[in-house]
Amino acid sequence: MDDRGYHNGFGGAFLPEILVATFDQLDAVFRQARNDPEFWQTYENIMASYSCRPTPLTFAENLTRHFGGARIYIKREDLNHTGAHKANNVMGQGLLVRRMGKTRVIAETGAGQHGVATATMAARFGFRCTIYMGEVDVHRQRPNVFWMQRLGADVVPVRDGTRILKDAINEAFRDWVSNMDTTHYVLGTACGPHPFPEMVTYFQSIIGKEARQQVMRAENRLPDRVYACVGGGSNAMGIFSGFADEATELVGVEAAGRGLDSGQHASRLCAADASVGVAQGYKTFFLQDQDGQMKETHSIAAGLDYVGVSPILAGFKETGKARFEAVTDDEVVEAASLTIRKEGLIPALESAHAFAQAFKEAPALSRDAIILINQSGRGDKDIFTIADAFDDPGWKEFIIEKAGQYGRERSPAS
Amino acid sequence: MDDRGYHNGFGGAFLPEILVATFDQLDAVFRQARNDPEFWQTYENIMASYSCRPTPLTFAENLTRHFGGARIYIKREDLNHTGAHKANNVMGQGLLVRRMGKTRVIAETGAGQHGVATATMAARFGFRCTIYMGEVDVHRQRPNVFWMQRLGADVVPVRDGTRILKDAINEAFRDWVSNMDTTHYVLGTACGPHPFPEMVTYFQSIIGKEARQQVMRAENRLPDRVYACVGGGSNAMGIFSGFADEATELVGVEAAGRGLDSGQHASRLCAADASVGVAQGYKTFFLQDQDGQMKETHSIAAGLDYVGVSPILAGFKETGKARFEAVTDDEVVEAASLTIRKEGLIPALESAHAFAQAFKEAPALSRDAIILINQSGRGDKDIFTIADAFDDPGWKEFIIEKAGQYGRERSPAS
Amino acid sequence: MMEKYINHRLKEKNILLMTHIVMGYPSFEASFKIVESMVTAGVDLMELQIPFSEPIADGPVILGANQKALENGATVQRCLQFARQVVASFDIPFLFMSYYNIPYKFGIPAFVDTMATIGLKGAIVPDLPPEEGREFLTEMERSALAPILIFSPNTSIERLRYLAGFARGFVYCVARKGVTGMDTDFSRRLDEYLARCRSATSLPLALGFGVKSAEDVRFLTGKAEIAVIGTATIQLVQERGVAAVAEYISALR
Amino acid sequence: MMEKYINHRLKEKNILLMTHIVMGYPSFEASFKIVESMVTAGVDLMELQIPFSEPIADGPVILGANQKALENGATVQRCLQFARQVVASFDIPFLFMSYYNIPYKFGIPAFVDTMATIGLKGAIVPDLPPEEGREFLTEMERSALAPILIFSPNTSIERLRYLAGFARGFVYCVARKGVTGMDTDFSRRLDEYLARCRSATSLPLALGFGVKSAEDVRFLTGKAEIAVIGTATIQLVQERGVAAVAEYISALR
Ligand SMILES: Cc1ncc(COP(=O)(O)O)c(C=O)c1O
Ligand SMILES: Cc1ncc(COP(=O)(O)O)c(C=O)c1O
Repeated sequence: MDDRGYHNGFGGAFLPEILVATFDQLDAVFRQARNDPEFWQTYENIMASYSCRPTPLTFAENLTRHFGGARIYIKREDLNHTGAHKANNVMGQGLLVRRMGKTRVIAETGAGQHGVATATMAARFGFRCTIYMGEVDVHRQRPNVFWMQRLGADVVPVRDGTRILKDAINEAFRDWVSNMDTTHYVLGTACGPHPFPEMVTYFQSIIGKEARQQVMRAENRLPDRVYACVGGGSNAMGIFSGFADEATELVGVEAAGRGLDSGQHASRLCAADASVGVAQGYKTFFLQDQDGQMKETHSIAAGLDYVGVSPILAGFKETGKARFEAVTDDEVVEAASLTIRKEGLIPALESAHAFAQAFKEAPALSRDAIILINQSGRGDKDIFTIADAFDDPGWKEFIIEKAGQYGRERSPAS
Repeated sequence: MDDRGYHNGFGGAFLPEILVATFDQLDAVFRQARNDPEFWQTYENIMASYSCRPTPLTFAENLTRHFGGARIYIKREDLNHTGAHKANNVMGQGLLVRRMGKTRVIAETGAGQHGVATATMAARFGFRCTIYMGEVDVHRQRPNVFWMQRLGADVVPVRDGTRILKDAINEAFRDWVSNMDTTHYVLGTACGPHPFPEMVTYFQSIIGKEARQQVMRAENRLPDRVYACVGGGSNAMGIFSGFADEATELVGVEAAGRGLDSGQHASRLCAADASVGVAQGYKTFFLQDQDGQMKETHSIAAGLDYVGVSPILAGFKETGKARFEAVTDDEVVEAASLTIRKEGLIPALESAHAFAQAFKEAPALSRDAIILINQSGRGDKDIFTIADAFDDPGWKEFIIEKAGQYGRERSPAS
Repeated sequence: MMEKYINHRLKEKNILLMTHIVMGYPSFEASFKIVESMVTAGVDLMELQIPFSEPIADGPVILGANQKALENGATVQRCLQFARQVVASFDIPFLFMSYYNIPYKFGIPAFVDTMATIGLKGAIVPDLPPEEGREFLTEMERSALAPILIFSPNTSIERLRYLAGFARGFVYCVARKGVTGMDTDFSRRLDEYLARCRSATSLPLALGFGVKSAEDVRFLTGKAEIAVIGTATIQLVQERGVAAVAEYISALR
Repeated sequence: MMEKYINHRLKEKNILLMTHIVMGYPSFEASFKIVESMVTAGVDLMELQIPFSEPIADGPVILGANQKALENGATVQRCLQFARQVVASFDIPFLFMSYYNIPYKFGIPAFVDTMATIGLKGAIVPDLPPEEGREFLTEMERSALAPILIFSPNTSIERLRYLAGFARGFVYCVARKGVTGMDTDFSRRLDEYLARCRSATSLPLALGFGVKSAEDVRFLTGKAEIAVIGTATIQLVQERGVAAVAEYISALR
């Protein structure tokens, strides 16, 4: 591996020696695929016939009217099979796994979204599959655990560390160092050691490619601003890839959680408590203390609740190639609510971060300005979280009733 | 209204006098739209930019191999916005509502799927929206109630009759006879008084149009058999529309529930306890007693749990233009489970009826036979039902825990 | 036959009263007592509703009565038996009211024959427009029974005339949009509507939906031949029992 | 320096023992006692691990010890203080072991200077391949400290040679795939692997991952210069307390 994937000083591959050969192989296969013109075609075909690519671009007429500013377009990654842009990445990596002749995949998952996507890919490709998931997340995101199991995956609750996403990543690496001969680790976002950030970006760039063509077809010019939420950074890198031009401003939106000063957020590019470090195999901005120990993060959107961030985006931050903002949980719920009522679209809480920032800016833009929001996923997967965010009494009653029913089944005597 | 929509003696418009003028208007606007070549184009455009039409055709390589018989193709209506073919119908009717200059829509819903679709359409078109839903279903399908409310719809629990789908339909009619000047009733399936069966079929025919082209492109010939589940009959009519040729056998699959002899099923075209009658404004096969009183129905799939059936399909039954079969709840759960594991596709329990019947027949067909299954919707909306069907202990624990949390919130003292 | 009866009665009264019961609600015994009270209190015509599981044009009160009657075992046979008893006991015209599926499942000719044998005078089938009712109308004609057709406020004048062509006995004019059991605004607009109905038929006009007080009946006097009281008596029985019916009806006119 | 020490000791012993502790686990007091017992029992070298929140190459036992130590307040400063105390008290070479983020956040030059000042002899950083470790290696060289590089069973011979070019003191040969704390199969394949390692470097070889019994140590005698005991002692402390350490170590060789 000669190119170590540095982007303005961020990235690299800080690997235990045991994994070096595995990464050399992965890097080689990825390069080969990338240079094979047929490979992208195969990838596009599978995404067209198994998921529904190209996903549409929807003009948000009602929101545009509501804000009275820029014309708002929405890229509909929520319509992907399994409900988010995660599908793009996993199906792409699935093709590489097949090329490498491996028969098993593992993945980390936080929200469960990437776990479901990977388990789906594994079912379709016929790979064995193990998903690592922090125990806290297993409890928070039970519906996704249920689906992963139905899909034939082995879901392993990670009881170490803070028992959330980053711990699941560590655990996946521990599996990998034991089983690299048969196993590929399907990393879920544009993070981790090189070549993962580049590889995930490569597969997600299908979003930007399509969106660029679609905006051009609709408006005959490029958008003024493109908004994407930033967890690990894969959906943002995906859509940004289509708009590398100077003309379009790229806006990445992080989770400010309960506020950037609250200590309860997940902003690595906008917050004072983030700094450059090396963990989980790569160098980027991490939420860490002075010693370099990782901090706990918080976001209403489980998929943004991560300590690190794509080294490519960290590079963008340094060079000013993208602007980064952060919005709070409350702003996110409000933006989601408005989008649901005005357009009949239910953005994932992750995606709703991008909407919230766009809504702040749209009114001040002129009526011929064009903005594009990446709806990275659909929110109906989040009903437990969204219902809690809305504090919905009917929902709570339903759950209490349902629990009563299950409780009675368990103790038929009582 | 001159043509009263009879299909081999089934159909008609058995309307209270107060609604006759409303139906005349609807019929006229529908005819007009149908004769306007631009209308279909507008419809296709909205379905392409707001939902993700054309939905893909997926070759089920693993299932094909598993059964060792016919080549199995799946039409992916699950990828539609809101997760089912219901989107096609509601968006189409939305365009007609706009043509009629009405400002409010109402709908019945059983599973909640059509209610969510209608509420979504209303949000997008800017219509006011009321959804009638049997009280029993409100409790069973709470997640969908939650989404409808978020979408701005008024969800009215129907406490009359058996408090399920048919009662919701009656209640919607009662609203309509009071408010027809401003209000359109968005019926959810190819049932009800003329022109609803024809109109819903017209919009759903987009499924068959696409599927025909897609199969031809993939195989250069028509499929031997096409399978669709039959609740009211809209997804079946939709896909069948593309294959009116003699060459293709059309197979409609009903819900045999706990067995056709159990008295707990929803089969109107295969069961001895169904007979021709007139209710809810049209003539068809109903599950009714000797007096003509409607019976209670049962299916594991809430969307198939209905006493009537499309008069067009009743006509097909009489003429032999389609074959009808029924599969039990247990067969359905098994077919869903297999499809999830083998292909990474999660069919709605409704759709899984079509899969179950296809799986019975596929092994006996030759390897060059082609069969097509309509996956009318996605199953992740059904997690409460599916988890119950699988009797998943992890899920139950999760719900009991969640309820405990809600319970504690309610009584902070205890 | 019925028309003649109506005109005859109108010589003694300014307006006739038609009431409505759901057979078997709250029980057949009670139903019989209600009929008895009503006839004694001077009611001129009565609708006997055969309960149906999907009474699409009825509001919550009558809907609830339909369900309750069915739960209590009000089969069609039992209703026919009840009707036989009532017709034999009281000397006013009785009509059947039901949704089309009931006669349809029974068999139209057999149903109409049975009606004739029992001595009913006609039938109201709210979900059967004449376009769908060819067989039913023919059979009714053959048995000299009156099919009661329905006019509505948004029926065009052409269609009023078309409907009138099939009507016998009298025409049932629905006072307003909506289902049974909601309030009606008895105002000038109702006058205009009734005038329109009048212009389309020479048959007597019955007006129903929302009629419930002496005041309502007074308003209608001179404008319609028959005031129809439906939901109001069912509500009365629910609230104050069968015994209250006689007094209520007597006070209406 | 360290290489010399090792060769010197090997004149007295057939094989050296290197042990490992996580500083601050279960407490700094206990850590000190453990070091004391080990040195007294004849251990030849020791790794002092600075706990890190993401110890990616460690198995559950050491991972748990890292977490526990952090929860108990094992800051980097406290660990440096502990190391100072230990180096001053015991006369064997001590090495730091930690993940790269710890020295990186401290500042590489300052970290290496501090190590030298304290009197540590080297450092093992399992997530720092030489390609990423230019600055670190340069600083270590400047301070005459030994960067301990890691060989693994699937490292190619070319890369073994490449790694050897940066190694000082000795080379840490990982016995097998996987993380610390899992069983290792001490067999012929291990011989072949060690022979491969030997062919790439003239430095002494330490073998670690899964070494836990006198039998294992015997197997390694004559094949490697150093047997590394990591997880085993932590497990021992957990199960039988600090007091059991001395006896366990003495019995290994
Ligand atoms: C819908 C959705 N959007 C965004 C994200 C964040 O990931 P990324 O920043 O890699 O796009 C997730 C992660 O689970 C997600 O599920
Ligand atoms: C996914 C799905 N499929 C099928 C049906 C049955 O309706 P139809 O027979 O009209 O297609 C429903 C109804 O809710 C549904 O949700």
